[in-house]
Amino acid sequence: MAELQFREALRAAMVEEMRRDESVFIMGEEVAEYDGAYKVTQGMLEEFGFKRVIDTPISELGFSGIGVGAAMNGLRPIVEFMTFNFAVVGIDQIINNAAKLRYMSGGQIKIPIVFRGPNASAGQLGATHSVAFEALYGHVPGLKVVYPSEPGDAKGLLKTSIRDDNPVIFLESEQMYGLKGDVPDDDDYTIPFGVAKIKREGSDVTIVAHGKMYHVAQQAAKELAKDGIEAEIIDPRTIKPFDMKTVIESVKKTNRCVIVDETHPFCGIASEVGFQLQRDAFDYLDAPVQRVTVPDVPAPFAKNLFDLWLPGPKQVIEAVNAVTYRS
Amino acid sequence: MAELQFREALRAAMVEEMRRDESVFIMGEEVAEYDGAYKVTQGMLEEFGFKRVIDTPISELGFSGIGVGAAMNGLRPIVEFMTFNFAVVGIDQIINNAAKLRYMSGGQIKIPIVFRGPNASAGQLGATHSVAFEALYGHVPGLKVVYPSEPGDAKGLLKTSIRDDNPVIFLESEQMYGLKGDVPDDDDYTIPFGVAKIKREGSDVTIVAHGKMYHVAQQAAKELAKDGIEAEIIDPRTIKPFDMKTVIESVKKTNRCVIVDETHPFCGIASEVGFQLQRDAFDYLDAPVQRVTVPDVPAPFAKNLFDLWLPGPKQVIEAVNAVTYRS
Amino acid sequence: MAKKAEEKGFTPTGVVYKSTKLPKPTSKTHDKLGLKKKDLLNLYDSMYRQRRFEERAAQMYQKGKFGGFLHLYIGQEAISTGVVHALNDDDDLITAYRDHGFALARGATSDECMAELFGKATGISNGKGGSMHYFKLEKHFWGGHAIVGAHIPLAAGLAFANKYNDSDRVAVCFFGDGAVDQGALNETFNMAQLWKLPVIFVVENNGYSMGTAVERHSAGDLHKRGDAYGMKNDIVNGMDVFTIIEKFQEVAKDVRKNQEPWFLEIRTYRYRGHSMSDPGNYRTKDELEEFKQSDPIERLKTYVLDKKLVKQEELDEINKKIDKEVLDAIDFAEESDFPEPEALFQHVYVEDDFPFVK
Amino acid sequence: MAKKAEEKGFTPTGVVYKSTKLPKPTSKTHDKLGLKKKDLLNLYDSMYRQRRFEERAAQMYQKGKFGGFLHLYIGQEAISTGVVHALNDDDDLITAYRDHGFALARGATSDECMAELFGKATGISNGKGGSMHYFKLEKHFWGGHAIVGAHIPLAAGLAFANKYNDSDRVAVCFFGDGAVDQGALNETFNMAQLWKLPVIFVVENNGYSMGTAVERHSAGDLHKRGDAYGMKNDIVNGMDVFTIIEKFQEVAKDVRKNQEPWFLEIRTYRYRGHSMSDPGNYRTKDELEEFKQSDPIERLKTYVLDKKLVKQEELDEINKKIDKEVLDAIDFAEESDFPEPEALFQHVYVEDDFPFVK
Ligand SMILES: Cc1ncc(C[n+]2csc(CCOP(=O)(O)OP(=O)(O)O)c2C)c(N)n1
Ligand SMILES: Cc1ncc(C[n+]2csc(CCOP(=O)(O)OP(=O)(O)O)c2C)c(N)n1
Ligand SMILES: [Mg+2]
Ligand SMILES: [Mg+2]
Repeated sequence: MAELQFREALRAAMVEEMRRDESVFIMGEEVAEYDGAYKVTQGMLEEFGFKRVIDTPISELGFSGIGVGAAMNGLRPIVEFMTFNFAVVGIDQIINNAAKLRYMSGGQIKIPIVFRGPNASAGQLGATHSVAFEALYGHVPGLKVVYPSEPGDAKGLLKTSIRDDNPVIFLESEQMYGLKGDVPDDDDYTIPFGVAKIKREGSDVTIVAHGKMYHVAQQAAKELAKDGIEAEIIDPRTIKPFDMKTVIESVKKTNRCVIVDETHPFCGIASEVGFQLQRDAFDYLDAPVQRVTVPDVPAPFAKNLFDLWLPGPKQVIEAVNAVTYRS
Repeated sequence: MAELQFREALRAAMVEEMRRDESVFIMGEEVAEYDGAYKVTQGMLEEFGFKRVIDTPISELGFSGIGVGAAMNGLRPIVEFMTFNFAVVGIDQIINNAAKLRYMSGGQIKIPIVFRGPNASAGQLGATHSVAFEALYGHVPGLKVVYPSEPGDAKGLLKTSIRDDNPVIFLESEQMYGLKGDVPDDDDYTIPFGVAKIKREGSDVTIVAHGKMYHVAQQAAKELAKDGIEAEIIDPRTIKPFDMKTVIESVKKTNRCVIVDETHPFCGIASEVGFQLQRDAFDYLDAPVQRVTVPDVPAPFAKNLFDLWLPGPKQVIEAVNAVTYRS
Repeated sequence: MAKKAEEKGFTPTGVVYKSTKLPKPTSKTHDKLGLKKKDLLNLYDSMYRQRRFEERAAQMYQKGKFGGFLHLYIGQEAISTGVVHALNDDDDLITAYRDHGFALARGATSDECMAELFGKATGISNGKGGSMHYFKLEKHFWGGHAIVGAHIPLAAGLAFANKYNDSDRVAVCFFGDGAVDQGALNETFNMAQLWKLPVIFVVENNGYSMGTAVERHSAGDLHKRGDAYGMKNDIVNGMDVFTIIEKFQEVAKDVRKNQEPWFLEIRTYRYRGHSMSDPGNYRTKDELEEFKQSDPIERLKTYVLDKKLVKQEELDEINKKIDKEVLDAIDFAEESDFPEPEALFQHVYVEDDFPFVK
Repeated sequence: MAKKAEEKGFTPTGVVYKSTKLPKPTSKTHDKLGLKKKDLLNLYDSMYRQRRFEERAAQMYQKGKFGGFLHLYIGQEAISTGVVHALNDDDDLITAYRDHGFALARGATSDECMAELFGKATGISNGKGGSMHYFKLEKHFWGGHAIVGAHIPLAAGLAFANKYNDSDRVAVCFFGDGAVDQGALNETFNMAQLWKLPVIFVVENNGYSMGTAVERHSAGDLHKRGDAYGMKNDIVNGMDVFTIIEKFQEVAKDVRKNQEPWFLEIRTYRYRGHSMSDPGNYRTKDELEEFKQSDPIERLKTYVLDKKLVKQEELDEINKKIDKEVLDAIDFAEESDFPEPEALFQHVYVEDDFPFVK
């Protein structure tokens, strides 16, 4: 167990897997000579050379597709997007090719590929650079979607992703790359998909929160505890598959639920979790499920507006007050 | 009032608006000389000439962006996609440019553009040709999303879309182009966005269904009526804005709701409607809201599998049975 | 119907476009190309099988035996046949949705191809892909792709893996003239050239992208799209199987040796409409008739008969064999079972127990 | 750090790349270009404003006065300045995220530009866009676009509308060398040429896409991307404002008259890192110094002083005026209000009462 930054944990996962398996390689913009726009791939060119650590042109459609083709033909690519906002120009290769080719070929094709990079907002970068994409990718059958919130989970889940024989969307956060946490050294430390983790126990309300919003939930829970409200925080860790079982078990105990989610509200992650909860735990809900999301507007630049836009502990507390009828 | 096919109603809307306003034009693959892949634009080249009815190369990214640029600069483009499945290669122009430029420019830019074409499945066309995109576009702030189910609505809503000063995603169905219905002749027949229509009254259960699924709901309702169950069918007609008020009013009466939706289940339209219902009509629900959607898998080709994949009256009836506790 | 081109506007219309012009075929004889009698018979066999298969498929479609789209390759068979002859069996082929010809040329059976059209479990993609999505990986045939242009990066990816693994395999990617306008092509060309990938890009310029003549959708000669990247390129006659063989032997050799891409524009013609629903009003009968004069099957037939390399009876024998093979394939398809209902949830992921959302 | 290029692999690395080579500047003198003393002073004024504005902006950024990204245009000012001089005021300009220079050259005030960086309501985009998203429609400046390559089709769309409306306006689209690899460029080039749109596409080849030297990301000379479509194209020296003026006068005239696109590759250099966080390890100090020798501001200064067209004091006067203007702009920005909270929901749609989902 070592204390590592989030970016170091990701790097450890990749480096270990690349040592283990010659067919794993990484490509993306500035991943090699520049050592990564956010230094996730630092030193990897040095160790693995420019056959396996590849700088690409700004051609997301092209290199995503080359990745898919290489995966079909026996390799295990890791494709880094500088952010998932830029993957939008290449998204056809992900949702039409990576996600569907196995199905359309009647199971002949296998596409072991990981698309990874920063997701969601990273401060004042404006509307085109701030979108959280997990609802969009989660909507598409054929993909698995991961969004870890802590370095340890990041390492274990990225190793699982690289070893997985399906296309995996692995979402990170620019703002969390420096976050430190305990990370197992174990070369075979993998975390299974679809297993949520109860990261805080509590009996008064269930808060479901993933990625960056997990930390917002933790802050809110601390505040709430001062008030005598004990929140149970569940980090689903993977968006697809999504571990509803753990959420439902918790709600059976707390009878209340708030979902904190950086996707936009309409057809977002919170909608899905809330829908399933009312359907599958109807009789256990003492209050309607509430959601805390970014609003139904693009991300603004101005600091004051951005702070209003991004969910914070305050909104989570308000939502908890609503479900506990304290407001 | 005339009886027109769905495609004729769409054409009438476009032709009338093009006569009315010189700045309206249409472009897309095969819209001009070929008279439209599905004959929606038949005869329009003849009437308006090749300045205003424009065949494009297969360059969805390019011509979507040219449309957005032309709209910024004073025109009112109608961009036809041969299907919305092909718009995926051009989607960056829609979700990053069309949807966000007004916001990022602090309100300086206005983008009156309509992107229209067939959406969702059209029989055995395989996984890449069968996706329903309303959840994806609905998720993106800055867009309006329309998906009419009948020729009359199609005409009125398309006219509203063309006159709207925002980017509008207008979804149609290949399989409904031949469908006939009453269509007002009125040159100024517009239908406001965000106003659902109760298309069948009933007191036992509310069924929310749009686009092609609206017709499945009607079939199911007929069957259910034989059994003494009277379903109220609400066609939201526009996905964004979505008229939840009408849905909630209905549920206050029926206390039960089923959503029929051709998008995939995870973060689909049904998730959103169901989420909002439990949140805003919690005390009126006598049973959990149920959804009927395509499964969480890509569309298969084989006829028997496809028939299993696409929701039909049978699944709707089962869901109604569930919410009425008859199963 | 259409207005005059002189009127002010954008994509001009109403003009009779000469869609495509054939360059000269090779003047080399079969022996110069190393073709034995057996080879000539095989080439004929392959082309005739593709033709006959599709004629019958069209009949079955018109009878309503199966649904979906059906795009026929008829007229273009010299390309699939010549390429398969010129390349090694483990070179990787990938094409668009007009894919029956390539699958058959690469050794897929009429049975499995027909069964796929019928959506049967015995189909080449287990009934899950349909006409546009044939796949046969064991023959290094990678599909069957229906989003125009979207398989071009995949081809470069196949080549990337071949180079990464030090394999001697070459990847060949076919697409229509319409696909040339997709940005995917350019992004891929740039990387293929930068990274020196062993891939041959081939546009089958059959004069039309659906109803749009090539000069109405693409500015400049198609093969020149390679020039921008310094990619070697050329124009080839696609109605003559010898020409195809000659060119692909040469180009494949170069690619294999130098590990560098090529771009070929093959001029050809499709006799039928874009798909079964297309009446083809955008072209003249004369144009169609003119191209039929250079029919690749007739051309080979005339060659081998004129040169007395093969007897008429030998060709008749092949025809008979294939006619029966295709009729049997229809029976096979009709009698085969549909996929089991469970197949709906199979092949989405590699796992069979993926917890799908309900 | 990096491995040798001889090792087997894909994008080579570890080589000192000469990122870009300047073609010769024009030999024409100012009077041949029709430039009066007033014009020369204006050109100097414009370039110096851009330079000074950005130097101060960088200071403020480092002081933590505002957030987001900040990409400086320093070194490239001859381009924005020359183009604005050569074109009509109602010609339409659009560029990428390195956009301060163009906005200022087109007459945006230092106040509104600085306030935007600070995210204030008085900013050029009302504080909603930030550094990368400046817009000033009344000056026909269309932004400020941060998805690489995605504004290229928009430019063609602006030109499309100009042609549709029989306006005499020309659209000019600037983008970096990195954007040349986006398929959006090719799709747009094809349509612009087919439809004969009055648009000038301009790649500002400053040698690097972030840390990637141009020959490591693009195969072939950039301007050749126009050849594929038969689009007129050329290479231009971007460190000399006279050269820019000469070339754009000529090209704009041609485009206006013939209603046909052009593609120009302008060779230039950015002195600073890609953005504020970039230490620029991928290039040598020598290279940077070499380019600074051709600094566009110094060059113009030397020219006007050597030719005794302008006195040193006159230039000093301009410097002083602008130094103060920019300092005042900082005060203006600091003192301006943030947008009202309601602004969060404004400008998503044209309606103010859109029923947003909660
Ligand atoms: C991205 C995309 N846009 C549009 C279509 C619809 N479409 C299918 S084939 C086709 C024409 C393609 O013509 P070409 O590339 O010349 O191939 P050919 O049919 O001649 O073999 C079109 C427009 C599609 N499948 N994908
Ligand atoms: C589609 C997309 N991919 C990646 C990025 C991240 N990015 C922003 S600028 C840039 C480099 C662009 O370089 P160039 O086009 O040469 O312009 P310059 O910075 O030199 O002005 C990159 C990779 C982006 N904004 N959009
Ligand atoms: Mg074609
Ligand atoms: Mg650059």
